[in-house]
Amino acid sequence: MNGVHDMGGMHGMGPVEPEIDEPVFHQAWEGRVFVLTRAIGAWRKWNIDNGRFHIEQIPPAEYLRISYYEKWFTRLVELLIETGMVSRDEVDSGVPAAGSEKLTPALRVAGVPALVLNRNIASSQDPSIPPQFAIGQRVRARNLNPEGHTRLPRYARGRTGVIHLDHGVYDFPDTNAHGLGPKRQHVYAVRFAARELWGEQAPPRDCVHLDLWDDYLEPA
Amino acid sequence: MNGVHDMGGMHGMGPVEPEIDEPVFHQAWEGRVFVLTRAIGAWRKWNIDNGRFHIEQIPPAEYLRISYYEKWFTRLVELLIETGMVSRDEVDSGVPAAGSEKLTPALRVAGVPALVLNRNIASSQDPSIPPQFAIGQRVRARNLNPEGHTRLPRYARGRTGVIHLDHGVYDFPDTNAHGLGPKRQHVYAVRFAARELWGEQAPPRDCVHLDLWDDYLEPA
Amino acid sequence: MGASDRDHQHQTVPPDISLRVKSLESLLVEKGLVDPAALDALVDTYENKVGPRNGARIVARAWTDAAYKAHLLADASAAIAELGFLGSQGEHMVALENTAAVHNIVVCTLCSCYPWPVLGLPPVWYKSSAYRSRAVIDPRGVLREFGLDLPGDVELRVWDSTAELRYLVLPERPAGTAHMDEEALADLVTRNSMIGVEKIAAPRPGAQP
Amino acid sequence: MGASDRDHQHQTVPPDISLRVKSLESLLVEKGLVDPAALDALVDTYENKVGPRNGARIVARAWTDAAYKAHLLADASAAIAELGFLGSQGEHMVALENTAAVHNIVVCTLCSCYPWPVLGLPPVWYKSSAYRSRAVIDPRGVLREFGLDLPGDVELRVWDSTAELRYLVLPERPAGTAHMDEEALADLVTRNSMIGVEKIAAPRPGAQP
Repeated sequence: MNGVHDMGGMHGMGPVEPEIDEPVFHQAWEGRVFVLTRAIGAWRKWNIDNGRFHIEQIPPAEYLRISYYEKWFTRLVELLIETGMVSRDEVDSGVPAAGSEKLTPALRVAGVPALVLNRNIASSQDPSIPPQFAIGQRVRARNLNPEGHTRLPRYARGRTGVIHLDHGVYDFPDTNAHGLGPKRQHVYAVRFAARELWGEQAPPRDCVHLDLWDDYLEPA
Repeated sequence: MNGVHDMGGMHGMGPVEPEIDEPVFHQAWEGRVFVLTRAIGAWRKWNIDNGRFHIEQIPPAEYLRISYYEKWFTRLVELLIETGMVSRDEVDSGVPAAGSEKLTPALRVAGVPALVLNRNIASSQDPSIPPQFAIGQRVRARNLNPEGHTRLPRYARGRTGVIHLDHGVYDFPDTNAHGLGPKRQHVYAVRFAARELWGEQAPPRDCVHLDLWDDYLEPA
Repeated sequence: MGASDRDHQHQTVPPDISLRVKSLESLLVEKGLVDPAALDALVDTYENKVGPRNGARIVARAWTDAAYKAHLLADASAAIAELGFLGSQGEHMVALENTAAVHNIVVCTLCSCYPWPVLGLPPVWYKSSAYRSRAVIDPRGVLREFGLDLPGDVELRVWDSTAELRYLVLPERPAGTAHMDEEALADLVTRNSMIGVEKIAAPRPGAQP
Repeated sequence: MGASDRDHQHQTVPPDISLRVKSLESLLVEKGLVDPAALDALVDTYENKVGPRNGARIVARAWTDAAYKAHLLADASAAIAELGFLGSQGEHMVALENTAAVHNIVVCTLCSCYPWPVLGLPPVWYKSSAYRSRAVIDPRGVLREFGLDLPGDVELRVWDSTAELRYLVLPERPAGTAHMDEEALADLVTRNSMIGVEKIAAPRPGAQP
């Protein structure tokens, strides 16, 4: 979706303000939201693309106003309800519905190191899925404007670049986010000249790389 | 600037919600903000492009949150201060600084009909400023990304269309907003196929027209 | 819907905006920058004198006078000036004719440009992020929300008011109005039809014109 | 600056967010969906065990071991796995070498993807709208705000993490460090240098390594 999350190239967002000696979490609730999301993730009721799409659906004014972990909290609640793990009444009351079964957590302490070290994202060089493009080939990012999830930013659409790296085969977000299957395909680092993206005022030798799937590209 | 005001083509903004029997102003202060802006405008301390740029500079989260006339109020205060007509201290206190001269309003009741009927925006068919493009010519909207004011929306940049109407000669917003002169030039209604703008999922015969200045266009 | 929409639009107004505006007006009056009587006259003008009835008169004239219609479509500014409806934010006009085969709809994606002298000040929905964002990428979806399900074979033309031209849609004259005079026809013309988000319904048989 | 930035980021948190999170955690524990001990262990892991010291060890190794550096640049995932630092949100890694002629900088414009196992969780500025919006269109302006005024003849390469690859910048080894061992070098390596928004300063003469 062409949401406000797709903000690459926007002006008006103000200066970048680094914080000295920043803690991992500024308040305890931020850490709890993060680890609740990870621990519930161990139930494998959704994938990373579902999760990202839920963040993107936060209304734009809200998206820009609230903090990162507030977005995570909003997403966690919505996904818990959507997958039927809890009901909205339970969220509102904070207690399980009468008569609900007590489950056994998917993640125990012993499982924490494996969760942290887990390589959940599958990649492969599966020879049965050949690349559609070759390193060095000129490609154009397609002008796609889906209402659903996509990882093709607006600022690259219609722009021409060069295949720089072939990263192998990955799930395709645009289908994977919506229960339409992983549709695995190659992902490439595509190099775009800054001037191709932003016009003549950009420095002549600078460039931006995006990681783009086969279905986002066409020969140029 | 690539601000959040440039929202053509965004998703996620929700349904359009018409109001039955809507009043011109929902609250009295909205009307006062509107007419204060018009009456102060009679001093001719800024032009329409300055004014629009001030609205665009409202921070994005704020821009999306506040109402139309709240934006007008923010702009009015900023422009009054920027042009030296009032000081921030005067705005905060609501009273003129000690010893300040009392002026004679630029707009009196007798001038109201003329203000409403005024054709403030100059246009002409000035033969000394020839059009750069002809009706029926294929053109591409340039990929410009200025940090200043522009009236070339992001969704049209790099897209190819056809000159549909020549509207004559108008001030150029990108310079006019910043005290760089009117740089008068032709404005055209340029017709873009919906598919050119949004891709193959758009209806095949639909189109979008934008009014674009010579400097926004190049031959295609 | 009206009240809830208004609440929605205004729920985040800081409690003091009304006081802040009053304070600023008082300051500007004290400094001699504005004349309160002129402010009152301006409010009265835009609340009571300028509005979609002006546009409706143009439309009704075009429906009943073929020469005027031709003039309006060829040179809208001149044709509208004839009726005295040119003015601020409607200096340079273009008229767009809706027919059974072609439907025009007007938006301003970058702010909320609108032809004030012929339609008055824009409604909240026209200024909303929803309309501004969607009218160019999903105009048929927007029209459905206004109750207009445009057939696929109708060509839809969107006009994004990015410059100082202002657009007036000349809606289709509804069936069953052959007997009506210009004034009665003007009463049928809705604001939304002149933006292009509605068609004008045929008058109900037996209803007052 | 730190405090004001934090205030700025958090001033709009509803007063009850902390309570709402507590209430949700309590519900999920009661339903047997999460184990509070596992939650505590996860917090401890990300607060104390996973962080930029991991990335710094990779960088120091590459600075002191030419074969490792070649491996890192050719197959970062394998080279990082050797040190035990692959994991969730750092499954597939790419290393980018900064030199006097080429400077790399990493962003995720669409959300805030970040290589957790090697750098820990991202700082607020990395997740900010300002960084995400500007790093691709105005990277040199962003770098200036970090105190790095990149000469015009240096080629700047931005990497927008739009997929499941995660990027680690291998910063330039500063001058005056020839005498230092791998561990002392690791202490010089800053998080920001591994994102590409800073260079690593040469150690002050006489300072503790």
